[in-house]
Amino acid sequence: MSKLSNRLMKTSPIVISLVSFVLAILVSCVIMLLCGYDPIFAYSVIIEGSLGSVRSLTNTLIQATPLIFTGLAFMVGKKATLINLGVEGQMYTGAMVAALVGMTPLPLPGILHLLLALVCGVIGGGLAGALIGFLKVRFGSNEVITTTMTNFIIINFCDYLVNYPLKAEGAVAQTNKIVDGALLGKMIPGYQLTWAIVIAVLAALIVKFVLEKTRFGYEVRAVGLNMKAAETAGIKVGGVMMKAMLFSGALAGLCGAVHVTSVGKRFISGFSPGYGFSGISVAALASDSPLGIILAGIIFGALKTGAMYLNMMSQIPTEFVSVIQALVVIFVSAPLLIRALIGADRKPKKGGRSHAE
Amino acid sequence: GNGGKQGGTDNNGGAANTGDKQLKVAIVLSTGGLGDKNFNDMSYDGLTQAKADFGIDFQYVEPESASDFEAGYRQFADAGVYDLIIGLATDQNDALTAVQADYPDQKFSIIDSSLELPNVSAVSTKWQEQTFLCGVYAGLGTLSEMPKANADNVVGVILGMDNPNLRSGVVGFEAGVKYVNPECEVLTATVGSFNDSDKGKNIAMSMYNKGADFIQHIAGASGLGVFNAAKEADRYAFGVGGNQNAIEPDYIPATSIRNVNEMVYNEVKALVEGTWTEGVKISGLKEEAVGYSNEFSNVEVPEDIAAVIADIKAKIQSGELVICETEDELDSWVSSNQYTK
Amino acid sequence: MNSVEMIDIVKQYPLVRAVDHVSFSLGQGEIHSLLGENGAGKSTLMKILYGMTLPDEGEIRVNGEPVKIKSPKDAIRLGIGMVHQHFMLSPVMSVTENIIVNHEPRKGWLIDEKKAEQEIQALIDRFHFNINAKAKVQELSVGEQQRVEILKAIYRGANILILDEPTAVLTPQEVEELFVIMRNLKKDNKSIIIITHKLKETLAIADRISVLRDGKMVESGLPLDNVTTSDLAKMMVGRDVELNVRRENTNMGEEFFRIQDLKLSERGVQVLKGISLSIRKGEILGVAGIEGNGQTELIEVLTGLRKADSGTMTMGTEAIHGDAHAFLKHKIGHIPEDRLSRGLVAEMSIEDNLILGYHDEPQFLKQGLLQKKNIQSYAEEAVGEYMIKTPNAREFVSSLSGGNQQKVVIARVFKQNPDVLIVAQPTRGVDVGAMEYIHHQLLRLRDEGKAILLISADLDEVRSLSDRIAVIYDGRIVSVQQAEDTDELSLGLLMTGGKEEHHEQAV
Amino acid sequence: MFSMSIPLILAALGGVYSVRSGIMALGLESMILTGAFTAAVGSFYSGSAWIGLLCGILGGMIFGLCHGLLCIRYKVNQVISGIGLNLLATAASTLLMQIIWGNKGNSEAVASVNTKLTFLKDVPVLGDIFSRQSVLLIFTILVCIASWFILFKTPFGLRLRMVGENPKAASSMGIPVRRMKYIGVLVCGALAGLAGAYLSIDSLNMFVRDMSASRGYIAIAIAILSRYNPLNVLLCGSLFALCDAVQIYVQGYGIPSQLVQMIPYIVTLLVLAFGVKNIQPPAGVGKYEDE
Ligand SMILES: Nc1ncnc2c1ncn2[C@@H]1O[C@H](COP(=O)(O)OP(=O)(O)OP(=O)(O)O)[C@@H](O)[C@H]1O
Ligand SMILES: Nc1ncnc2c1ncn2[C@@H]1O[C@H](COP(=O)(O)OP(=O)(O)OP(=O)(O)O)[C@@H](O)[C@H]1O
Ligand SMILES: [Mg+2]
Ligand SMILES: [Mg+2]
Repeated sequence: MSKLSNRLMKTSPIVISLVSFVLAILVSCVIMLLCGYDPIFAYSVIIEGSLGSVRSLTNTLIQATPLIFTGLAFMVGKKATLINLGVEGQMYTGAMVAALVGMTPLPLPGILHLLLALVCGVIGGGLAGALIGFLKVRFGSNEVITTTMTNFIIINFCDYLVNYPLKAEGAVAQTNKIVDGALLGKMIPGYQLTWAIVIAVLAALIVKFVLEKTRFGYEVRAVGLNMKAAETAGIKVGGVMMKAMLFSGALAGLCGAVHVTSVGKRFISGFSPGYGFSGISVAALASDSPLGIILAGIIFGALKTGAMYLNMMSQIPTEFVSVIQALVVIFVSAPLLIRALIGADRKPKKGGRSHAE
Repeated sequence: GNGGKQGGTDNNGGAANTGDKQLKVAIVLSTGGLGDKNFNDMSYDGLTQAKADFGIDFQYVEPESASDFEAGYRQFADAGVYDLIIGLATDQNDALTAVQADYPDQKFSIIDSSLELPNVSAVSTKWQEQTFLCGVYAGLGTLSEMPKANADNVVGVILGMDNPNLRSGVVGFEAGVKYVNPECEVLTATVGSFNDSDKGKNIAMSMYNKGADFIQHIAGASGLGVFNAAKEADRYAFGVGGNQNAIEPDYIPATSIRNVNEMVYNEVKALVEGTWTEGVKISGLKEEAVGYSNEFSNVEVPEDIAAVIADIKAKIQSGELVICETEDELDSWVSSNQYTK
Repeated sequence: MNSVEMIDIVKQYPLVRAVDHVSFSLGQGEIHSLLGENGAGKSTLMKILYGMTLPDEGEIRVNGEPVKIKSPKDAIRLGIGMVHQHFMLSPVMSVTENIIVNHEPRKGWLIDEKKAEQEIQALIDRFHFNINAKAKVQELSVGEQQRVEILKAIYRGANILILDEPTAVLTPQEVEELFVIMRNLKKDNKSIIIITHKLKETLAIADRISVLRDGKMVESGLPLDNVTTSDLAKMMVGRDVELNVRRENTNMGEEFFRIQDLKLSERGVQVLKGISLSIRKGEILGVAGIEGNGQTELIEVLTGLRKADSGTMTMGTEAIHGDAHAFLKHKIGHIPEDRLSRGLVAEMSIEDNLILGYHDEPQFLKQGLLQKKNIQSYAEEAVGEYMIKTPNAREFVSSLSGGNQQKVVIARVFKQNPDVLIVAQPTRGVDVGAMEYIHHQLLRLRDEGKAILLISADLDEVRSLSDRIAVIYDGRIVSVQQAEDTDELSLGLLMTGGKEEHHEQAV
Repeated sequence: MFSMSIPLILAALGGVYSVRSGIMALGLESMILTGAFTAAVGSFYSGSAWIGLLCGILGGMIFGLCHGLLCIRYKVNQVISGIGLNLLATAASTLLMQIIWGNKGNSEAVASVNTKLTFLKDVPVLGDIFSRQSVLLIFTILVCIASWFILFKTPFGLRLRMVGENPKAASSMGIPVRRMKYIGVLVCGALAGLAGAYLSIDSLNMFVRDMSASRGYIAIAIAILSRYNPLNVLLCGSLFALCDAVQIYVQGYGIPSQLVQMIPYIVTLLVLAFGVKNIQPPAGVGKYEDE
């Protein structure tokens, strides 16, 4: 018995993620049935719409791209005990800075111009993140408030910029277009997909490497798990937190920069449907593993693309897909609930070491 | 109103019917999606009407943000079965431009935009003409004997979000007010959200407390709070978009109408009748596409005001009066344009 | 009739069977000492009795009645009270609040604060605990917090009292006071279980003993007649243990680590009032004192965790300053007094903990990259060398028993071969076997010529290891003497500020 | 201004109960939104605004309970649970609105509480301001004061705080830790639900999609800023609403609205950086009694 339960405890994260995903889908089937819709039809449409053709596959990857970035950004903060709800604002900063650089005609070859825009976006996002870290370290300001507040401030400020000083000709609140050379190239002609997804995957690999293999990663873990012990061991806790926030913000900034240089082609007011917050769900589904985040991003991207297709093909409200997403997040983060539901919960629970993170 | 959406796209049945040459139309809605009782709902109603009248089939997609427009267009264009793809509003210009290049043979219509592209029909509307007549109404009403008006010469406009489009609605309203009542003070404020009805209400209340008696909202669902405030303060508020007068018929004297449904309907009609052409078409007060409506309102328009409104409407339709478009032009426009019988 | 009987109890954790078919009985009005090495399962067994952990199998009887104890609430109702090895207090709440919670005197709907405070103060006075009932727990020293823990159980009027290592942080005098209380309680026909690693104490207070080894009961309810400490140690460890490790020092070198006139204020109160000490190479200088007299702050200053307001520290001829990292780089090793809060990252692996603070040594880190292989083999080596009881070095430190956790800290620091060692409470809560080991290691380092500052509340430890002993009282060093010249009584008096400061001699 | 503070204060107070019991309250947004929705539904079907109010409270409590079950029983990371529930509430309320009213934007008009403090009309000076306020204002103030007594002066409050500070210690004192936490999140849900109900059927007479409009997040900020003290909540909530009122007042003086709208957030940030520093949540937040 005990051996069995041990094995369940150990192998769980992936299995649990899978099981909870399936469970979320089953539960939403039930809800759909209750609302009088045909779930099998709905899911076949979603799958077709997200994976069924090159077009839908590329759309899925386009949707996945920002989610991977923001998932990574949130996760990096969390590792250092910081709940970075400011990913959205940091992403806006990165997007705005990158758009500014990108739309300014510079005597540079396109690729360098693009690189410069991305780097500036990363710096912009990173600084926005570091500001949170600074307030935390210097004044002990709780990051949940500071990020919430800076989100409002940054988003409003960007909105101001695109409505007044940086507004492009015309009736839309947006900046001028980024010069053609500084846009990310398309991966397949005729499709919207750009190299952005590759950058996202690279970012995930880099994050994985940094967290597992470097001194910074080690210090982040120590600080995240026991700040006092880290301090005693000569680790500069404040510095590590600042760096973690800088890193997290930089990833968010990269998200924004990549977005404006690919899908957006310019900074458009309200370009984000809350990518920053979706990142939290993505990180949750991936149980904070960088590679998992790629997969989770793609899964959520597929759901979103599928939702649009569902929207096209049927009467079923797209909110169903949001319900599925929410259920996935909740179930995935509740391995104990899953165990209880699938009955693997016979014995252990009390005192059992919680699953390795 | 709407609500009768269930009769819209009947997917399962639709698939069976496609044997004959049923026309297929697709629409990429604006962000905010269905249920906004405005742009999106009205477009939907237009298509529903077209479906009933011409037996077309239509499908729609509700993008979550501006980032999803292009994907929406491409999904439809790629399917290759749609005779016309309709888009809404200038913020889709970029997406449409990108997609049109890849699908040069696909017909597109875009409502409320003046995008010039091959095979694209753009129906351009004028915000300033939409709100102007309600502005006139407010300018005259605020000093009138209307039961809920007061002696202060103050009116207001409330925006959902501050963006260039909605600002030209403000300009139109303010121009209307000052055209007939140059001394009138026009308060403006922004909610910062299209869904924050409570804040909309609070802002409206503070305007009413400052002496305003007519408020034009351009604030989506936040505007519902404005109506509520009108009721509570016993003042007036104008609707916007679809006819909203029935929501609070005793407090909403009129709506600054925009007949998006008709514009959409007309595009489909042109398609059916084979008269669809590319190019920019203007849809303003003259075309009766935007303007003033007091249908369904219980508020009685004083006869003199009604007469003036009718008179001004005629002037605009005849081209005698051209309304300014931006804040910068407003002051000089007002000083050079004053209403005289 | 026995007041408690635990029959055939089993508790399986995912990787260890902490309690393996154990039966245990506690007589009415007796003081029963539970012995065992670190990780033997003592705390687990007691937590089962107190309802904090549920057993997988077995039966419990209280006063002859079979009972189900599913939560501490059940235990409290049955008259069982427990003082935990790891404190169960809320630092931001007052002493009174911590004690009365869930047992509050009321005045209508509200807490009768006045009455509560009076009751608690009376209790404090009765046991001569000398703490302020209104003080926040975070303002108290560890020893004082321990007393609050004891008060919690007594306040609830427990008939059966479990004390899990209550003396680990008390001075000899305090221990004696506690024993007086325990004897009084015993007279009231209360039954007491005490867990302690100090065998002398066991002999002094217990009526019977039970010994756990590896989760199994190896001696059950043995009366304490003609038993010596060495016998006890042998029962626990299963072999002979050398309890008095004192070895003569032959290798004392020149003066090496020197601190001069350190002063530190905290919230306007001076906590270090000009401390000067110096340690030679190959010398252990013991600092004895009751918690709360500046030890914690002294340690923090000496390890770079805090900056002194004034004063200097020198190693050889070199002045040292900077932060904790700089101190570590100066080869000043630090064994923190509280392993769980300062010493270890419980949710990291043993491996990762073994390099904590030294993770930037070239051995573990090249160009900013951690050298996994080196770290692994280093950890395996350390686990073997320091006999850390664990299935493997990738386990979380949180799964180790207290003693083994301490070994991880010791191994980490000792293996890095520091020149100066600041050692605080190195054997707190560590079993005799491990204690012997740690003591040997300390002496080995001393003989290798390290300068060691040993801060401990355990007078026996200080006396048996140190070459010289300083006594700290109220932020001052009130005496420094050769270890041979000291006796327990006079040290105890100095520690409580009892004697005039005629011994003072700046070194 | 007062009316704007009501939902913020109620929700923030809910947050205080939740955090004091050791459960982070990032799900406040979902509780407000659900409260707003169920209140409208209740009022719609019963025709009575008071039943609607009750439904709003219950709706908030249901989400409170979900958050509780997830965090307490299933040990879900509290941030994730909160965010997940926020997602769920937005999606589910829109969906149900579509099903009940055939519209995703807003509900039909329903009975509204809308009772003002008219009896204060004759009080000089204050009467003029207060008689136009909702009765919920008085309730809100009273609840804050009562909560202060409950948290700091009653046995229940002491136990709740102990659970939040150190669940293991609380458990070892025989306090039913889980039950206390459930009470914490349920009270939180009830108050946040009431805040939502205020939005939908007191301030307005219908449910509007996403009408909580980030109030949950601001309420969390207020709860933290108040150091989880109900009296401070009253103060900070009013301060925030005051800034918002100033913001509205300043609009229309030629400064772009986006800049003006930043005022409340900047003030909060400044207060945080230079006013109340180093706010520590209860030490036991996110911890369990049996680890
Ligand atoms: N994104 C949105 N979400 C909700 N409501 C909106 C949104 N954009 C505009 N509205 C509201 O729609 C109503 C009608 O305005 P309309 O839809 O014509 O404006 P619009 O969407 O800005 O279109 P355009 O940009 O082409 O002028 C207004 O009340 C406006 O506040
Ligand atoms: N929560 C837990 N999860 C997993 N293993 C545990 C847990 N608690 C204790 N153990 C293991 O159970 C065994 C017994 O631990 P226990 O704390 O009872 O030892 P102890 O005799 O009290 O030791 P010490 O003297 O060091 O306090 C140890 O091997 C320990 O690692
Ligand atoms: Mg007037
Ligand atoms: Mg123990």
